[in-house]
Amino acid sequence: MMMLDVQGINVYYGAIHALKGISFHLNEGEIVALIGANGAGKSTSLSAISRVISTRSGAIFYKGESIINTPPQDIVTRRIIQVPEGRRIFPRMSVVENLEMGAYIHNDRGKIEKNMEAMFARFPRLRERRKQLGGTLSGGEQQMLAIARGLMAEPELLLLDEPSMGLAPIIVEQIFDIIQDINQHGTSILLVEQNAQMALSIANRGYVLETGRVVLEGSADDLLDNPHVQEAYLGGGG
Amino acid sequence: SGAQTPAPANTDAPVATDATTDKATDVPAAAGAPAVCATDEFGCAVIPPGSTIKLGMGAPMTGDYASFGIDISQGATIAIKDGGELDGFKFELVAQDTQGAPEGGAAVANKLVTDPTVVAIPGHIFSGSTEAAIPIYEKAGLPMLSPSATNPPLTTLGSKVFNRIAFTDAVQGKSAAEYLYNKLGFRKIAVMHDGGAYGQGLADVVKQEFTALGGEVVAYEGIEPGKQDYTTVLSVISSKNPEAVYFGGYVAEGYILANQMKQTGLENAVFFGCDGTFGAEFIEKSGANGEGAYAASLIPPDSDAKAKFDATYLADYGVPAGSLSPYTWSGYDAAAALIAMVKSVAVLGGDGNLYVPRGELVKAVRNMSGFSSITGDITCNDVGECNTAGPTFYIVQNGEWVQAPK
Amino acid sequence: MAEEHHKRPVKMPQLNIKIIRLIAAFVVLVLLILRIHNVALESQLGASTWLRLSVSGLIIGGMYALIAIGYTLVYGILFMINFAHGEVMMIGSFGGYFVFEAFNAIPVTLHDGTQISFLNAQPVIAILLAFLIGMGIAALTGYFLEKIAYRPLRGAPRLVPLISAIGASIFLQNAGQLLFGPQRRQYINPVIIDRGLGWQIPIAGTKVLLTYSGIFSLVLSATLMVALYLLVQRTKLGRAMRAVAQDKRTAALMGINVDKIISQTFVISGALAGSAGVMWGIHNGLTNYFVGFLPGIKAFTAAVLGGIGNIPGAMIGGLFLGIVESIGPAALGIDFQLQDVIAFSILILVLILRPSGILGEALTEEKV
Amino acid sequence: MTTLLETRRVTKVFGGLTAVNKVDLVVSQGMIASIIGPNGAGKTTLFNCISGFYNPEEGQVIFDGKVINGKLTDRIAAMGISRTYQNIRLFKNMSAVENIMVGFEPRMHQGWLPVMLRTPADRQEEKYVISEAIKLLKYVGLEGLGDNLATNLPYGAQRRLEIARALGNNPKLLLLDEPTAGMNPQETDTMKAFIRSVRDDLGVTIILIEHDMRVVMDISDQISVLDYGQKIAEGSPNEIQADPRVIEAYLGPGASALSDKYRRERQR
Amino acid sequence: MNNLHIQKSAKNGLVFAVIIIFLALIGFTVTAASMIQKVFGVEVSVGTMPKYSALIAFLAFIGLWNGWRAAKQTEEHPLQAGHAILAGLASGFVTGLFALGYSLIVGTLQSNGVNVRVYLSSLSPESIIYFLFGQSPLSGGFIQLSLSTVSAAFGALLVIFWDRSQHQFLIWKQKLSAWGNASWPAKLRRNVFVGYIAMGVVLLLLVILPRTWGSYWNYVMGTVGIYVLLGIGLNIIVGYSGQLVLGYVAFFAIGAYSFALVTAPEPHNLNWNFWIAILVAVVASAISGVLIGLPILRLRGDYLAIVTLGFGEIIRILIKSDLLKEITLGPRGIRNIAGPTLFGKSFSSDSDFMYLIILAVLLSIFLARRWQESRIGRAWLAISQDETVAQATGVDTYKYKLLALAIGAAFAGLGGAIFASRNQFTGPEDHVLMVSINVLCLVIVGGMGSIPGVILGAFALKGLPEILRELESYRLLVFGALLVLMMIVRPEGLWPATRPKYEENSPPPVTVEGGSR
Ligand SMILES: Nc1ncnc2c1ncn2[C@@H]1O[C@H](COP(=O)(O)OP(=O)(O)OP(=O)(O)O)[C@@H](O)[C@H]1O
Ligand SMILES: Nc1ncnc2c1ncn2[C@@H]1O[C@H](COP(=O)(O)OP(=O)(O)OP(=O)(O)O)[C@@H](O)[C@H]1O
Ligand SMILES: [Mg+2]
Ligand SMILES: [Mg+2]
Repeated sequence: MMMLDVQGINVYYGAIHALKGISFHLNEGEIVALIGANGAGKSTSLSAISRVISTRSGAIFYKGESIINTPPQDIVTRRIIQVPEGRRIFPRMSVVENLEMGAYIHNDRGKIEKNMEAMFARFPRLRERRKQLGGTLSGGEQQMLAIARGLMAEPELLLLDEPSMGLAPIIVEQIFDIIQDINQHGTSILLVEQNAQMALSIANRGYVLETGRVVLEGSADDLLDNPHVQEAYLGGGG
Repeated sequence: SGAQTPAPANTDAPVATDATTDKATDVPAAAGAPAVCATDEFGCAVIPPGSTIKLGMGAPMTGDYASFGIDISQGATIAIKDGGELDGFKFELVAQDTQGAPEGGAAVANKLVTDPTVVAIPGHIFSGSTEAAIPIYEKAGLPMLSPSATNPPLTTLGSKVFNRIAFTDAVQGKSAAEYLYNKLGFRKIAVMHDGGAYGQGLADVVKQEFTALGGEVVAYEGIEPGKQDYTTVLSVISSKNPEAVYFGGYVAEGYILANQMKQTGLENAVFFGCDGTFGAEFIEKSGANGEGAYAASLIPPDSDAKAKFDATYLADYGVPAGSLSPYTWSGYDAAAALIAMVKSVAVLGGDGNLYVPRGELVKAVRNMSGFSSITGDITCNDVGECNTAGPTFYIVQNGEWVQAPK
Repeated sequence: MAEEHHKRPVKMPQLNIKIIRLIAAFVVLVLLILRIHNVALESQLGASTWLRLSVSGLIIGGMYALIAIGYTLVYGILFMINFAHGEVMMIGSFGGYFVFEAFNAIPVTLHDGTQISFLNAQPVIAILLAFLIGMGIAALTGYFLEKIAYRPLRGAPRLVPLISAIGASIFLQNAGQLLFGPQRRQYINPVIIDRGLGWQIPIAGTKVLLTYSGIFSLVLSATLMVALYLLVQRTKLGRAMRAVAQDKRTAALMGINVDKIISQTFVISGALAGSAGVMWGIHNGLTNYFVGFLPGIKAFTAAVLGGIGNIPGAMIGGLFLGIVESIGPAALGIDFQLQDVIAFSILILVLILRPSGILGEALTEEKV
Repeated sequence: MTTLLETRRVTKVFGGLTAVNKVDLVVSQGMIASIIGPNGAGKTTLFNCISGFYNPEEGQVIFDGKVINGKLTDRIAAMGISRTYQNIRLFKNMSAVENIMVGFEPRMHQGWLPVMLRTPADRQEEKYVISEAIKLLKYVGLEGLGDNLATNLPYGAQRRLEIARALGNNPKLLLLDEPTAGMNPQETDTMKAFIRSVRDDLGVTIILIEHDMRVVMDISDQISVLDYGQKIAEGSPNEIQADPRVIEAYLGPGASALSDKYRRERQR
Repeated sequence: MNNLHIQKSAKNGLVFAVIIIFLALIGFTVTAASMIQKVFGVEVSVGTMPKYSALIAFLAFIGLWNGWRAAKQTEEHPLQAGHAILAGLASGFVTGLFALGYSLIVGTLQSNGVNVRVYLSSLSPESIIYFLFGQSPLSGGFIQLSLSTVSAAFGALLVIFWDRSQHQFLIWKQKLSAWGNASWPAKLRRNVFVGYIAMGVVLLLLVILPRTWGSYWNYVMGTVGIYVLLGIGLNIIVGYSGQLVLGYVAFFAIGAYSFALVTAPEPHNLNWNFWIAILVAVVASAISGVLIGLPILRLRGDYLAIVTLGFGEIIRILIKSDLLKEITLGPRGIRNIAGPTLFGKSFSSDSDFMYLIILAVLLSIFLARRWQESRIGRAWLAISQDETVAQATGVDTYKYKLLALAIGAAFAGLGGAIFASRNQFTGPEDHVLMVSINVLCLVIVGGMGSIPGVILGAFALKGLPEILRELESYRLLVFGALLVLMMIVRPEGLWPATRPKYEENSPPPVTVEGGSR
């Protein structure tokens, strides 16, 4: 079933035409990767889905309903959760408080506690640092916190923006393990990555964006084997 | 009143235009202009039929001193209403905002002199604003009669146009010091002021005169007006045990001090104010704490003129006399006196225009004598002090201002 | 913008500068102590005077603190100085004034046949209502202020909302003058908090009057401050406010309605200002359109002194400023006219030593 | 080869955390030296100690034979150390050329008076700086974009502009903090070549922080590995790749190996 | 047209109800009506109210606006006439209902002999009666109701016409701009001589005007000029180097007082020459800028703002304090301050001062531009955008910040000296916080960092209040509202700054709208 359907959206930053009629979709239970060069419009696409930036035209459907006029806070209550680029942890809140912010839309204390336990179980490192302020965590810890914070909202669709950026290779490995695991527990995932190799290797399908347009789409394996993708995004097949 | 000079019906003499003055006083060589306009130092103001004779005032209408400006200008407006008409011409008050600052005073003066139908200035309010305005009116030949600019040197500048009915700080301060020393027999007083030109001026004189008389000023403190808690400074003064606290400033701070003296160990010291702190508002807002306080005034508290004015003010503006700022009455008087002077010199021209010889008016105001007003008779001396009589002192007894023993 | 701010940039203090500063601070401190010592010895200010000074400083400081919290709250979220905050306080103070005025006009006959006003028959209700109404209309003013003057400027360069705030401040002040007239209006307090009444505390032979209204103000401001602190630290709304303060966009991604939270912040900050306004009226016995200006500036100073954006900082800053203002001139033997000179000099001194205020962000070096 | 930069037991503490712990580092003239290590290992902090943002609690930073710790950042820049930042820090509302011209600041000498009088010396200096800045702009491949505000440039261009600005003061040592972060492999290769050319063409010594092993292993003459603030290994790319401690703490099984793992898993 | 639309219209109506009632409460309705009457050439006679037709015109204007806004809110494309009119009617009706309610309350109170004025001081009996068109509260209220409803409907109609004609209008606009870009206007614009001629015309005007427009305008424009001077100075500190200074008046005061003290006969009787005194004032201010800058320039942003605000207050309080009374004459101020002389001849007429001010402004513009367009300006700008990085890039931030403060202070000193000399008097009341705030406002209203902006801003901030004098006691109220409006409509300022171009033959740069960061 088609869960998310983005149809021809246009986004402008002032005079900059960032998205030029992009269309893509995501089926329930899938991992879909968006790859592309810097400034191709990947993050912008995610933000457009989250409605934190406005689209000038085009349509976005979630489970068959248009969400183009839904304000961001209501997108979240519909369980579309974005883990933004650059982590964006609340720097002057502790790890626990950050996680609680993730569960802002929920009111059931018991369930929040339970979810938090689950996060700590998944990221033991965070349990160690539970009292520490978000701003003083290292990059990797912040990234874990960002993902955990997103999961606290119990997403049905998770929008992940470059979860591996600036992370040590060994952490990248862990993060990708976790993404797969989340997906196997029933969350659909829209994944934006520079590390196309890794992204496509865990994704079902993928889209290639270039300067605000979708230039290629297909199953992950097809894309991995595509010569254009190999040359431009996989570092010459390395 | 009426025209002093008979209006010659048809004088052919062209009217001189003074090159040094502004357009405001340029008089067109009209057939109806009376002869006096040709000889007048500043020429004539020409009021065409249908226009009003304007009095211009510069006053703080906004900002923290707005209540002074608004009250005084409204007082003057009542005088305008009472002033009636002159040969079918009505009077009008043009009150412009100076925000109480010299800069604003100069701007307003410059604005007012461009209006040829403005003939006299019952203002300005506040000495700084007045001082900046004097040279401008001097050039244009507009007589001033300030209700409230009390800074002593203003009349020593050699200005022809500046006069005032407010009495100066020097006169008041000296009599206050003498009253405190001789009449009340105090030897140790504290002197306070609000840091303004008026309040501090007074306080300085009192301090100097009181010391000269042989008394001791145990504390001399300025306060920042607009605050509403002065217990700290009073506490410190109280530790010096003065017999009286003299305060130069306005009623708004005056009654706060009188109130807070009772909380700070100054229960037994006498609060001695000035004409700025005189008024029903003081009693109303200090209540029992104000009992036994002194103030100075020009205004006979029970005169009919004042009662009439107070009633009119309440009816017109909804503000009871007790809440009015000091000088409101002087505002009335200044306007009333100027209207009388205008009436005494204006000439109705043959062409139906009203001619007000400016130089004549300036002289008339300076020579004013025995004009009776709410605040007493107005008689100007040769430098423009129109109220050279000393103040009367009042004391609060049983919730009323009564005249203190002379 | 948010990120640029929460890492409050503080330049790397170099060792030599540090030492020079320390020495300078030490010298100033020694001079101050010597001066205070001398003055205290010379003047005959008794213990009672010092007590009076401290109490009055605390009361004023409490009110500064209440207003300062409003500044800090808004600053923390929008990084803008809400210059019109003092005017919001003025409007609140008129709210209380009219309640007292109305209640004073309603006569009540007691059992024994004496006629008193409703104000004195039911002072508690009157006071409660005065605060409710004062806080209510101030909150409303805050709400519309944000909606009209600040919301359209979200995302504009930092100084633009400041100018808008100045415009709003001028507007509100003049609206106050036009509506209620330029004259001061006397606050008719219920007798139980009359400004002349209070506890007489005997000290060193004389008595010090602790007025009920003063103590009432002090207790009320302390209560409000604690309540606010708990609100911000412990409740979901408080957490949401902090989140919005730190990163608006991410806050939206958590499901927070950012506009609503900002509105609510202005409502709370307005209500605090309103309560300070009523208190100011009760304590000082009067109000007029200009009553917000000076406390506004002072409270802003207090907020900065404590470390702007920091709620406990605003409290401490307010109390500190109040006490410095009232004790300073006496302790240094300086004319009271120079009260504000002392207050501002202390401010400068404190900021030179602690460039981000008393409780400002612990001085970490900026991460680049 | 002569030593250009040396850190001796440099230590930086934040509260209870020792971010950089007694780090000794020697970088010779003309080298490309890399610093790698897990997130939060203290790499950026070490950069901050070298460029003068932080004054280390202990130890010395010696540049060109002079101790420079404790000096203000502008003095250190004037001595010939330039840097870029992990999160791009350009002067956003200045044009690209102007950004570079600010980089020339340590090399300019006209004070407020000559500027006011616009003396010939001042004019000449200004002319020189403009032409040099445009040359640099061309060098980093931004020709034609010079009058754009920095904030309007694409990400990759901003990174290169930052380097151009850093080159403005004719540095001897250039510190690059994750210059390829957020770039795709193709862009990364371009940047790699560019970094190498800066060293080769301009003779600038470079210290590089990177997480992308394809960059680090290809162009480094020397790699130092930090972990928990301490230097745990140092050597040539081959030595580091083989070091078990580095593999355990940092490298893991390696990117390509990983994606193969996932691929296999999915195909099962 | 659904419930939501009705709700929106009602909300709009509520907003206008608040506006109307507020205007009535502060008595602005009367002033506005008299102004309308004056525009039509009928003076309002003293002590009477303007004609009712003027009130109707004013209320109708507000009603039109009300309907306009309501109709626009339907956000339909294309606009449906029925919906728009309905929205206008609904909104107008809601407003009218509230006006009716207000009329009933106030009118009844009034006719029962309650003096409303005791509580709401602008609400005179005459103005209440006037608002009710001289009728009973009920019928007066109904007139209000119908007036509001009908005019709002017309407002909606206007929107429809506008909507219909907008397309045509756009075409015309495009044609016009196409023509402007293609034919002779474009050539003219590109021709350098046109620039010179324009500059010449401006200069000529500057020479001629002071002689012709009388002392009042000389005074007002002189004030504007002095504020341009101050604005250029503060612009260097705030606009270029990015340091928020709220106590700029301190330097103004130091300039004015040092000038006054060395020229005036009292209190020191120094009677120095005007030109030397100006120099003294400028140098004294610049030095004070450096002295205050030395300890506090480490502070950033709002901390610096509040410290400088404090400094401004300290200077003002000290000037009027007893402590310095011997030196500054305390609150009385200093009088008889010297005017300019040249070769023993005095040049103190208002037009002479105007020329002096124009010269000073031209000089300061020249200097400010020199600095701005040099390495110093670049360094300032870099500091203002990222001080930490600027320093690490090699900019001696401390030195440049001090320089900015010293230059800014020097300009303020020059302004203060001219100010004192022109008024021949200066007192503490001239140096209040509002001066700093005004100068800051004009810098930002004009467009931070831009010199033409400063000039426009000075006209807006100091010229506008003079123009608004017609509004009497509503002057500052309207001014405050306009200030907010200006910021909302043009947050980047009236004439925003642009960056110079260095790269020749480069393609036109991409620009981003708005000044947002
Ligand atoms: N806030 C903004 N203001 C102006 N332009 C922007 C803004 N954010 C993004 N852009 C522009 O929009 C385009 C798309 O940006 P976006 O961030 O979506 O790219 P991306 O594919 O996520 O790139 P990256 O790999 O760098 O994250 C780019 O040209 C970028 O410069
Ligand atoms: N200004 C600071 N205040 C407090 N702690 C800090 C500060 N700067 C850095 N740290 C801490 O010091 C440690 C080292 O940080 P640093 O930025 O040097 O790491 P890094 O090696 O650059 O990591 P990454 O690869 O993620 O950029 C981290 O734990 C970080 O949280
Ligand atoms: Mg992105
Ligand atoms: Mg780092």
